[in-house]
Amino acid sequence: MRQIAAREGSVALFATLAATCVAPALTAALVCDPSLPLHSGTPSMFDPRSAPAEMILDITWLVIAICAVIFVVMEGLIIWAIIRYRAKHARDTAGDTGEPPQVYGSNPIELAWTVIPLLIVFVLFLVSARGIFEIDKQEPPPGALEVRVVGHRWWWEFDYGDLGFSTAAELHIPLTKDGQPQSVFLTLESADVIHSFWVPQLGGKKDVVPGRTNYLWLQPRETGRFVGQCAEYCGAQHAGMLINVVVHEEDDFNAWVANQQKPAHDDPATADGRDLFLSTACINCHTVRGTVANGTFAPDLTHLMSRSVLGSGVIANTPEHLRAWVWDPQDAKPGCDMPAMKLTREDTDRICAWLETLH
Amino acid sequence: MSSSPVRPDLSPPLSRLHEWVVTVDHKRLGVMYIVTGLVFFLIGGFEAAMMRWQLAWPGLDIVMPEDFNRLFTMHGTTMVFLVGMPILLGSANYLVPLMIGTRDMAFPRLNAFGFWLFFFGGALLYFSYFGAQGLYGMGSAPDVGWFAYAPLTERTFSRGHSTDYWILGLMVSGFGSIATGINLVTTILCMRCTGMRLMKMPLFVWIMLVDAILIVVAMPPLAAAQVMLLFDRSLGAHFFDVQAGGSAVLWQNLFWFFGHPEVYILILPAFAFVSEIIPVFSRKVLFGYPLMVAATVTIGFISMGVWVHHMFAIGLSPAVNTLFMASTMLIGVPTGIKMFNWVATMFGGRIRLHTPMLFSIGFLAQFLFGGLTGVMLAVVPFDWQVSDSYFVVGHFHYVLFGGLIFSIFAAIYYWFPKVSGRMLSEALGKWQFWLLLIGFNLTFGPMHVSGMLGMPRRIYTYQLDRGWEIWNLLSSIGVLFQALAIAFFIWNVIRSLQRGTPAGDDPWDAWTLEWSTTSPPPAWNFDTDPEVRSRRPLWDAKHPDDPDWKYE
Amino acid sequence: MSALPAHDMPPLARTGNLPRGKLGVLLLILSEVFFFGTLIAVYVFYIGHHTGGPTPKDVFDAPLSGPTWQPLAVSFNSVFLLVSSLWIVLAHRALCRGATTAFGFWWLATFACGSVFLAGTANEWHGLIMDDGLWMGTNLFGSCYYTLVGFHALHVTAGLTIMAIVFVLTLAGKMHQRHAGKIELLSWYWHFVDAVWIVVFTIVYVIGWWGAA
Amino acid sequence: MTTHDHQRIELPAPCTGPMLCAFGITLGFAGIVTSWPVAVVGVIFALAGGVHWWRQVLPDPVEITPDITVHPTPIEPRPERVAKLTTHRAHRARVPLEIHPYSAGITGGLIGGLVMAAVALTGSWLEHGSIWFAINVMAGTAMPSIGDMSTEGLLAYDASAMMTAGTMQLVLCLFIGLLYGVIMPLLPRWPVVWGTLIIPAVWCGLMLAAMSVVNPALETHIDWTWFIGAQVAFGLVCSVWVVRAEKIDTMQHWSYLERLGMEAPGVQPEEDDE
Repeated sequence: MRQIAAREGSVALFATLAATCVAPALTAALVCDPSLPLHSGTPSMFDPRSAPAEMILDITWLVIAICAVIFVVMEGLIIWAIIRYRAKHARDTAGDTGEPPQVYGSNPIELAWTVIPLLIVFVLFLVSARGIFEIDKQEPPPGALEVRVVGHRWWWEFDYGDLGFSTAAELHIPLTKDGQPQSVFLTLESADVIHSFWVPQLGGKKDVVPGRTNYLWLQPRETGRFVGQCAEYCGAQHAGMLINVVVHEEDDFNAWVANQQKPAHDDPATADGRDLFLSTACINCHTVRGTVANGTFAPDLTHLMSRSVLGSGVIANTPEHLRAWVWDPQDAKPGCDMPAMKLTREDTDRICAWLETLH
Repeated sequence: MSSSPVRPDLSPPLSRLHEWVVTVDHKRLGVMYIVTGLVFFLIGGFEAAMMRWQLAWPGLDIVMPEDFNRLFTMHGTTMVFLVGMPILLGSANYLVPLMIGTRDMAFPRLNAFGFWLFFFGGALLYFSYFGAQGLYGMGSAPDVGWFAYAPLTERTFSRGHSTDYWILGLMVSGFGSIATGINLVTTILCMRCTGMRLMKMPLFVWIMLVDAILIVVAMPPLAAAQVMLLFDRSLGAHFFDVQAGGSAVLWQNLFWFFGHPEVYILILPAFAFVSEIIPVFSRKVLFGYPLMVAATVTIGFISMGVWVHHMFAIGLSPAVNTLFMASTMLIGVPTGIKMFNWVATMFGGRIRLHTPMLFSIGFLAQFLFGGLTGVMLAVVPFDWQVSDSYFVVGHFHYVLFGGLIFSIFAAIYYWFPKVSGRMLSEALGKWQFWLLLIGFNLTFGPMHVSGMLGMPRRIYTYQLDRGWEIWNLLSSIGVLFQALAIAFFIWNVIRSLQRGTPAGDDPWDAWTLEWSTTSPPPAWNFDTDPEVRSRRPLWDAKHPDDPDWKYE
Repeated sequence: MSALPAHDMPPLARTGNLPRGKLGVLLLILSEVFFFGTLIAVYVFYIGHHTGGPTPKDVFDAPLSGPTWQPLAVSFNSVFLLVSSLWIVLAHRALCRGATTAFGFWWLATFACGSVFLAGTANEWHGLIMDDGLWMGTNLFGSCYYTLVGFHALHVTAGLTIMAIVFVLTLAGKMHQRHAGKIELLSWYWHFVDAVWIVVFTIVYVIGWWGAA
Repeated sequence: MTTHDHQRIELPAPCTGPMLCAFGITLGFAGIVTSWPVAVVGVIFALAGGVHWWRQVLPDPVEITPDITVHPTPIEPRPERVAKLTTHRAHRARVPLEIHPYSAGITGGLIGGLVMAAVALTGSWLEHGSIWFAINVMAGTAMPSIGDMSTEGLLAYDASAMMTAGTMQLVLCLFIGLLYGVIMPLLPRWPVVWGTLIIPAVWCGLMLAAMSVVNPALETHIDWTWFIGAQVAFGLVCSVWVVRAEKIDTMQHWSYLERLGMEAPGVQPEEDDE
């Protein structure tokens, strides 16, 4: 027989345990401790800022607690079994110790460990079922702000139908309406393939399926910027299909809406940039309200500069980035549908100068 | 006439190759399945390593986005269809006839046919790397994800032929799996030796029976769905074409109606391996055999009714979600029963920590974690947060890598002596075990964290401000340990084949019939037809004063 | 194990093994059931979902597609397939008795009826494609229809091919009583193809035609 | 074991057909994405392989008889003893050897459940003047609407809440009763104390900790005295019922032949009453 290093057993056991516990323990420690060195930009489901996300977190804690107890008990039993019932003489197979008692089983014990999991499952089922019906609203709550969200490869369109404008990349919502918490009801549609709308701090994800309309309910608790991204693989730039949600105070939101409702700013100083833009193929895909550009395949640029990001969030909206993007979007977002327009440097500058006036 | 078709007109290496190519021997086919599976395992592992390298830090440019998408598509497809399936079919092929005391499978030629279909199907899939006309010219592997969600797979969004290769390669190897599944069920139900009633079969055989039945019923719906997709792509049909009234959700239903039983098809063999190994190394009979059989059959049945839990986030009605949440949680119960019974088998035993047992314990510890995160994912509200995130990636790697692959290594260390006649090195085996254990947990543990911190799966890079760097870095470092572990394994196999200790017929003092014949077993398996009276025929032979049949 | 003292051992249990050929064919049929089940489920799911014509009503109703009302024509056609199931049973019985000539006769009858059915399907497709302009890509109904009926026809074709080979063997005098078992397995497959047709007929020509109206 | 008088061993002959056929089929499919000549070659291969295969099995399978050159080592009986469970002469058993019948647990659970419901409903009647209150808040575990209800709403009869709470009570009491029936014999001494006090205490503690998630409606309205009282009532009734049931022998320590009902000299295990 092969040798068995005698001490190895216990060490093995502890190491197994340690290794399998390390990840969950680290998780628990890092995620639960508010002082942990997480970035403010971390879209953690443990840091909810919206009613449905809080409800989900409550249920999550319950299921984590149950599973953690089972995990610890079972790993403990495994380790205990190995330590306690290890063959005493390492070199020996069975020669002098003989075989242990052969126990076939025990109906009562087996019945017990069938019934206990059933009980746990039953309770967990009841609680989760309540959660599902609470969170998954199929009808807009009374007074909700309704926004139509359309997933495109690889950017998000936010259509504020009732308010009469459409924007991209950044979803702006108010915290309150007349001082009361404001529900936001998103209608999710896709223009091409399946996407998924996921902003963990505001709620669970909901897939955006072509040929189908889905709904997602949010109710923010705090102002701020919350990030998320497409969570269903949708092609080359799936990773670049980011979501930014900005939750405003009521007044700020109203001001933002009032600005968005205006047509594009018209500044004679940059009129040549505008004319150049309108003479290129840009207008086949982009809309700039108040001009002849009315394409729908790409983001509405009417208030481009009111957004803080470009390319659905892959880069910040700064003048340099804007120039680089117009020069060759494939650099920042390889594979995206916008081609390099093969403009000269001067033309790029002129178009960007005009774009920068679109507040 | 000799048992091997030696062709004297061929040179020795060619003659040997010829022997293997024309063989219908279940043992040779089993070995071919497993070796092919392990080769694909290395390929799939390489693809995974490339992905981890790219993701080690935000904004890296190791591979292009399109190439990354091909990598994860091919990695997933390879690991499920070209690693998990052949290794499970191969081990069933090798062991089932030996365990039930017969000379070969029920349909030996069909068996060879099944293997070659799998083999050429896999080759066809990988040929896409060279032959598929992609958007950018020749050479483009599929990039639609292993579950190939429509309408991304439709011609509009997936040009070229790469997705067709995915369909055809998997369809061909799927036919092979169905053939082998039919063969296995027939073998088990028709070829058992004298005295081996159903409830006297080793649990391995029971589990493989359920597994094979699942293959027979779950693979055809996938083939049907793939045919529809193929018609969409090549004949202009509209099954998944949303513009023409087709449905994107239909593909998901069809795929997961296959896909979830498939998950159990993959994990059941792991149960089968450890159900043989843990008793032998604990020196105790398996605890609660009848309940284990019942749990296996229950898992088989329920696994056909849980597929919607992959689709909790697609906007089905709350009632449907609730229903499938119930069935999904319910399937955790028989799985839990198995877990308890394995641990109870260890209790009161005399446990020997040889490498097979170490890997089995690794399986228990890690599959437990994967199983529990599975229960968590069944809770729909939690699933809404973490489905399609790295949490799910971590979860199923704990099941399929921490569970299945660990149990496969346990099985390799356990049955290698029977197959080759030589022992694998225990020392190298332990190096491999510890390195793999550390590497595995280091890679896949942090994924649960990054998933809960909002990191979706299948992204080729991520933003710097998300706070996911450390977790991804840890994951990527773990790959180094795993690669080292696999290197130890390869070295161990090569070394042991050349100068391993001769194994003898029964190196582990085990109890099932395969250990009563020589190592390696002759082409005819047994000199005389075995007769069994209990689940442990070799126990009866070793302890004639106290045999099992007195009590069963 | 023969080393064991035999006197106090209980008798060996009967294993109750099944005949493998039959089980193998049953399992093949089981997997086919799931294959067709998927196609049928998809067909049912998509009834009435097609955008644009021609609709089932358009192509199956008489005025458009020719002289007969299509379901009636197909029913006529189906009788041949159903009857062939009867002939194959008679053929099998004849072979069991060793009556090879009778076997050959009934076998030919089966083959002929199956062929008539297949010809009927071909004729129907010809009409649909040429007169009604319905093909796979025309609309969702076309996709579902040709896939489902086509796969059934493919199975009929496979059955007929094997039957033709058996018939040639019969003419060559190579079919004997001891092959009755294999012929029975073939007849099971044929019954299955028949049974699938009954479902397909109900779905496509009754529910599909009526439901999509 | 004699090896010379073995029966004639026949094995299927090796055969190229399956491999050729599989290769042909794969090429045939590959033709769809490459070009039609590939498919034609594939079909030719598949047919050739198929014919070869058919000729191997029809009309009768071709078989070979291997030369038997190696033999396994015969298995020798082991001298070492097999340890026995010290508690009983039978070393192999499905333990324990005597159990309360499971039916006792089930009936105990149902009766306990009725008593528990009676206590809870009494409490609800005394405190709130309506038995429906307790039922409605219990249903709050699974029904989101309960949490939004006013106190008046909770006092009124609600059919779906009644259904939900009734199902919950039935399932839970059945499971827990069965569990009581199963674990009573395993508990150290005074099983009734365990069943009445310790288990309900643990259960109530868990509920206390998790109530805000498990049932927020109940947490808002709970009266702990009556809640605990109901749990204890269940535990008392159920455990007393189970313990009073006579234990039955599982027959596991009987030998196979005894269980078969056979009696013959030499088959009875020797009596060694320790």
